[in-house]
Amino acid sequence: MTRTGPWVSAAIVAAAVLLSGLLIAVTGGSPAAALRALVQGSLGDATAVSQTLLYAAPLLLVAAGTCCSARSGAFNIGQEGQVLVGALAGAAAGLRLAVPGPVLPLVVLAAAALAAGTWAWLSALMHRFRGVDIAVSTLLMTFLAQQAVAFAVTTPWLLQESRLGAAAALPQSNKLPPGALLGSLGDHPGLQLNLGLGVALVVTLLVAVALGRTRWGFRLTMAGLNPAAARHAGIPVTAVGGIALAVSGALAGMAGAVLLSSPLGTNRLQPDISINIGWDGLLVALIARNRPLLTIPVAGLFAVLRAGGSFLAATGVPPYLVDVVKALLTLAFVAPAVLRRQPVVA
Amino acid sequence: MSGLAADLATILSSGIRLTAPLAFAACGEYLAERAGTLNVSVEAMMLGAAFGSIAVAGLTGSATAGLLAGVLLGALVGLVHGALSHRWHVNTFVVGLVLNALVLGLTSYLVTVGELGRHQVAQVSVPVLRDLPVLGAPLFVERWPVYLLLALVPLTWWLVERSRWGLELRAAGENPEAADMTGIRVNLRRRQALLWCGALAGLGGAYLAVGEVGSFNQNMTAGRGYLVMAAVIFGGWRLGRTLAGCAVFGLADALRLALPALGYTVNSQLLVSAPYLLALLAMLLFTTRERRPGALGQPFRRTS
Amino acid sequence: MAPEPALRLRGITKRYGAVVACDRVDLTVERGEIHGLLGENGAGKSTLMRILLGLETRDSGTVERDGRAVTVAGPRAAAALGIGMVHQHLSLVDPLTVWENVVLGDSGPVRRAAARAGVRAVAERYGLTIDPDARVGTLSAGERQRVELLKCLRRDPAVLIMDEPTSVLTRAESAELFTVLRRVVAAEHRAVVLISHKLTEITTATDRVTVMRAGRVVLRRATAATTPAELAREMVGREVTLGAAVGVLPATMAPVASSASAPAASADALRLDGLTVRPGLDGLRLTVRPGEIVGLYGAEGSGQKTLGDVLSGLVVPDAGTVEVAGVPVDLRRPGALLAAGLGIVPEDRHRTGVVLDLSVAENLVMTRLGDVSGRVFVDRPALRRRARALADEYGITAASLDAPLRSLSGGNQQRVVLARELSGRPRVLVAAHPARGLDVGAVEDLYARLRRCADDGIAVLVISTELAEILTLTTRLAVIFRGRIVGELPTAQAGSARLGLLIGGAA
Amino acid sequence: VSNDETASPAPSAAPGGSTGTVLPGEPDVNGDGRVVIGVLSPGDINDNGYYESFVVKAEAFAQAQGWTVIKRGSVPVSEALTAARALCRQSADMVAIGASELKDAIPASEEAVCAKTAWYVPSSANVPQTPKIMLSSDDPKQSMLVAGYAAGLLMQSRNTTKAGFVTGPEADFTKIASTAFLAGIRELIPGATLVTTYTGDFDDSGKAREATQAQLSQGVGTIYPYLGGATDVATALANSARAITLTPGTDRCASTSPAFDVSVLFDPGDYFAAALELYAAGKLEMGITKTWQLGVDPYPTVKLCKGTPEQNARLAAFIADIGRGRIDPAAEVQKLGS
Ligand SMILES: Nc1ncnc2c1ncn2[C@@H]1O[C@H](COP(=O)(O)OP(=O)(O)OP(=O)(O)O)[C@@H](O)[C@H]1O
Ligand SMILES: Nc1ncnc2c1ncn2[C@@H]1O[C@H](COP(=O)(O)OP(=O)(O)OP(=O)(O)O)[C@@H](O)[C@H]1O
Ligand SMILES: [Mg+2]
Ligand SMILES: [Mg+2]
Repeated sequence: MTRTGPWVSAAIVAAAVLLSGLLIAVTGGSPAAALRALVQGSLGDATAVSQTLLYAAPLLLVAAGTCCSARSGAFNIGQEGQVLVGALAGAAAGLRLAVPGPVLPLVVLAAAALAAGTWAWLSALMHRFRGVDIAVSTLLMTFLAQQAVAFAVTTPWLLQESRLGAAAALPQSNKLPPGALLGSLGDHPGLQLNLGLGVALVVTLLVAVALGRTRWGFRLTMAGLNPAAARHAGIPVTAVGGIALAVSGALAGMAGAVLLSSPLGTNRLQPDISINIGWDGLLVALIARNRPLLTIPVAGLFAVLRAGGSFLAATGVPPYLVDVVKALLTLAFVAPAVLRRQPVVA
Repeated sequence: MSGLAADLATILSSGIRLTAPLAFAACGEYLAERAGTLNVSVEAMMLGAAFGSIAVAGLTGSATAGLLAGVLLGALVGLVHGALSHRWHVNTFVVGLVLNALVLGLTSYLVTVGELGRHQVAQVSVPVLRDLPVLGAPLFVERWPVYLLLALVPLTWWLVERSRWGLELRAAGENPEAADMTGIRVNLRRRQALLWCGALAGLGGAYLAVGEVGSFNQNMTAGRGYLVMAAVIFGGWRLGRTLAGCAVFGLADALRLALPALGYTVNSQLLVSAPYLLALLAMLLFTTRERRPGALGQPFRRTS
Repeated sequence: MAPEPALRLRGITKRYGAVVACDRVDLTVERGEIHGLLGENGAGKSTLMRILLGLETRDSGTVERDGRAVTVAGPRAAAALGIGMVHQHLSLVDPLTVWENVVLGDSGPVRRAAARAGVRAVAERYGLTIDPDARVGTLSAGERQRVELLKCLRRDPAVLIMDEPTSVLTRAESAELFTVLRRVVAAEHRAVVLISHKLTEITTATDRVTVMRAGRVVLRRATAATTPAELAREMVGREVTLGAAVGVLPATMAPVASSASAPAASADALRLDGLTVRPGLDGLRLTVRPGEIVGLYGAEGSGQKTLGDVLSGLVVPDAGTVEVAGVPVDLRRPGALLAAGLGIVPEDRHRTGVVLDLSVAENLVMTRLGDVSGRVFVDRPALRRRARALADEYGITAASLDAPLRSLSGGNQQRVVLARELSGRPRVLVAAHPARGLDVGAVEDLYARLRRCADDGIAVLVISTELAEILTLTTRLAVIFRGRIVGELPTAQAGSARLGLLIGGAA
Repeated sequence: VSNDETASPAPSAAPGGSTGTVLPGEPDVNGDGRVVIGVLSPGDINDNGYYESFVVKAEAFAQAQGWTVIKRGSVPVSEALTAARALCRQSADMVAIGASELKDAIPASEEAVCAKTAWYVPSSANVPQTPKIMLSSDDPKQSMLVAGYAAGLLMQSRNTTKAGFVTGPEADFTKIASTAFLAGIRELIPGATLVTTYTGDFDDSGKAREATQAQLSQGVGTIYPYLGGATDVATALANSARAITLTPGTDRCASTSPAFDVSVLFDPGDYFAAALELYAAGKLEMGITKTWQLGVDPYPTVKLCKGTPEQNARLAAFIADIGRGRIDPAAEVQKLGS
């Protein structure tokens, strides 16, 4: 298996690429042009690169958080909802709090992290007191989060956009003032780097160090691998798991705040502001096998697919097909990583 | 008075139509979960089948052929999911989520390629019984596939609780290592369970398309797969309660959609969240009585 | 012409990377014999049997059943060939009922009534009473073993393999098992392969023995023609002080006195008072003084497991106190016992003693992380140094200290636990079934270490179902029955009659 | 205290057309020798309705001119900006936005990458004017009021007073549409009632169908399926109960399965086609708002599919009154307390 591994990987990626190309060709497009567009749109020039990096930032935050929870044995799959809750709280803070200038973006970030962390922690509480499965409750709470955001942006006394005269307000909040947003990282011609990326990288490195080098990380890993042995060794397992889950939620929430600030979006709270970043971030962590440093390249790959896919759609390839291509490529990149490990039991 | 009876009949028949797709799929998801797969791709199974059923109905001119095609397509998704997660050991959540995205993209694209048209299976109307007050119309005037539930629910129950296959499924879901020692091909059983799940979820999706609605539109299952997962949780991994969960969700939706017509208004976000809230509440209240498979969601690989 | 042997293995070889688990093993098992298979930890016994069951693929060699070469694709194929196995780690599914477990692995439709009746019939034939409708999860260790045996016997195997079947059984249960096995070979002419570390069992129960060392067969002989001493020597490859090895001494022999026969009159190091956990413990009282080795003896299911869980910090008692060195311990705080100076070698080390997926080094330091880290960061070099020192001191053999603990054999895993718990210089050491699964050499070493602990002034509590172990090691023993202490006496005065009464709860 | 940037809306740029600018080189604004029209739509561009019509008209016109059209449907609102930038980088000469939900793409028009691009933005809601874009707006209250009036005409002839309105999410614009529709019916039948059901999703046909069914069971004689992908399913059901049906935006009087009684035309494609004609002629100005007046311009309008001459006349008169300003839709809606 070990020797055939690379070949199998290559074969699978090739198959996915071929299949995608075939699909595009069948719909009358040019696979070569599509591939060019995919690369062009994600890495082609400074603008493309900045798109990619802008996508990478929230993905990275979600994935880094997921590493914490997964390592502690709390399988969080509600990141999508946590991103939304973070965005909701961030938007509320950004629009409603009167905090002096430079502090405001930090307040937005903190509010998002706090709210989403608490939201995720609820699942830990349900697990602690009623034995409710964490994967299941975090998943269910995602749907609640979606409805909560929908409610907030369609309710005038909450966050619904103010009406311009008689026109209808869309289901979204007002734009956040520039003072509430994470700013740009310097001014490079063509290269738009949001501070969000810096936050994401720093957080990911911190998580990597925390998990790999600190007592906290060691205890968390132990609690995840064998709760009984960990308890014996003096680790308050449920508390450690709860904190890891809350951290995971908080980082997903920060991803929500980063999306709110990101030049990719509209700087408003919208029901679909999470653009599947939560789900994709979970995939990133799973593919990186919960190793924070590995999430960096994997998140990069996902970001490339997103930015390239968005550009590809603009070349006339039907956007749904772009989603299909993305899904196929994701499968291709997931499968070999696992194939390489062990012989398979039927 | 007859007004009330008529209102009840309306809500009830609407409830049955909204429940049926969930119930079919829930039988499948229940079985897959008893075998140890927390199957997220049930949404993909339903959606793919909904599309396939209308497309094949259009090609063959037979809505029944469409229904069958839906079942096969659902099973195909199950086959792919099984191969990836229980043969090649790709994380089952990853597979599920990616399959959902894949099928959503593919069907959304294919629906733009050609005109699919309207196709619907025949309606059954049982003489005499249909004239019963309140229950008559809801129970005895329906598209015929609904009545398949009468066979498939007991069959699913029998398969899980009484058949050798089901015994081995349960062993695979509870303690795969022990099952393996005993000579049960754990991953094979799990793949087979996913096939059954796919077929039934496919039937649910196909029923939605060629049974109830008569046409396909983009993302027409709109998250029903996740609702089905919630139903299994709500049911505490018991078939009877899972189906009761589906009925609660279906009736709640029926009520929500009927209430404005009856002169009431309710917050729509709250009602859309209701099934998920209910599932959470059920878990909070009945956790001790649930029968969660011991190895749910855990991959099996032989180690010494 | 002599009848073909029931089972003949020739030149079986199995490698795991650099480790040769089985090295050209030949083994012949005749019909109508109980064949003992012995070997130190990691000798390759389980691997050999897994190959026989088709759970593992061999690298080379042949398997013959009744003289025909066969390939075994898996447990089902093995069953079809008449090979059945009772596993070291039980292969039962807890939420299923007894009869469901028993028919698991059959084929054809499930006939409930017939299956239940079948279970009852087999149970009756061998005198293994069990309720076919009971959920396996609710059964005791002995009962589970019975189910496992039933499951195997119902398939009518010609060859029955038992991998350490008695390690969790009481003497009475073991005796019952051997009665059944004797019948199986004598009356029904089956072949039995018995793997055990208990030499007395091997010498009394088997007809022939094969001894393995480091993957090779080193001795093949009729049991009558060998002695425990020879077997022990062949297994370990050196002379073993037989007096120290459990299962070698007849239970009536006088114990080897501990050197610290008169413990200092200092305060109790461990005081358990009124410990109550429902169900399990019922107002248990026990004290251990520094330098003393106290044995807690009782049949399986008398509450030792619960006591172990309490002392591991896994269960918070409903009532009662634990005092270490005179200071009450707040049992709700995780790790409080550890901090108070109580080390424990738990009964089920896979569950509570080790983290199989962490490295050997990490397992060696995990309870004393503070010693190898600052306030925030873990000092990896220090961790490695400490682990290396402990591994050397306790003779832990591992390919690498960075390898996952999972890759170690059972005996070495046990050593890791002991090394770690003693490295904290505890005041009290609790050892539950410490010799379980260890080979003779390892047991000798273990007992020596426990005695040294006592000499160093540590209070040692040994929890065991092995009378020989208790008699060999302890200076004082307490008998537990239904969650409470029903009698305490100096080991020297422990006559078997009196003990028998105590164990039965009569005294 | 509030940080809301838009809390007190700035007055939009001067109406009329005097401040507009024509981009050099129209229609090949970026001068690369070919004309590329990029269209972004928030909805399903194969919905047989609102979103599809926008694209269809553009495509037909562009093909006749030998232009290239890049169309992209189902653009998530939060990806509007990115999608627009991508279009500019595909050297689109014009970026057209299918509906005002995607208004957040507009900032891209100020960016360097879109410097040589014309912008067409329909704005039924909350879109401020900028010099870089051409706004095309109508007042949904007008068409919904008239839709109600047309429904009222048919309801009078059938003697029903209960109407139903089935739509997706409960949002400001669906609420306003429903209220204006009722106001229109009340112009003719003061005691009329309207049941509004929000299914939560424009495209969930299963739910749309059940909502329609519930309304029909309550004796509703008119169904307005103000939906997207689920329109046809709801309409077909209403047809089977012989209820009066209306279209959400396009002219589908020719359709028989399902069949519509009233076509409510506020088809963004019609506005867009008109703008494209100007563009082809090099006369489309940026920085202006074109407001489409019911009763003045050919669109928006409302049409009875099988109206009697008398009904048609009354509808025409009502439309004309709005055009002349004799009826103020906002005020009519106000009466119901929107
Ligand atoms: N489709 C069916 N056909 C016949 N009986 C059914 C069917 N579904 C459920 N039942 C009956 O309803 C009961 C409830 O089923 P469910 O699977 O929820 O749990 P259960 O069998 O009651 O569990 P347990 O008996 O282990 O507590 C079953 O015992 C079964 O007898
Ligand atoms: N899957 C595996 N991967 C790597 N090494 C293995 C594996 N299984 C067994 N081994 C190694 O093979 C050797 C034999 O192991 P085995 O379990 O057969 O020993 P054993 O004789 O049963 O010992 P014990 O008495 O402790 O049960 C050991 O060194 C063990 O570490
Ligand atoms: Mg072994
Ligand atoms: Mg050009």
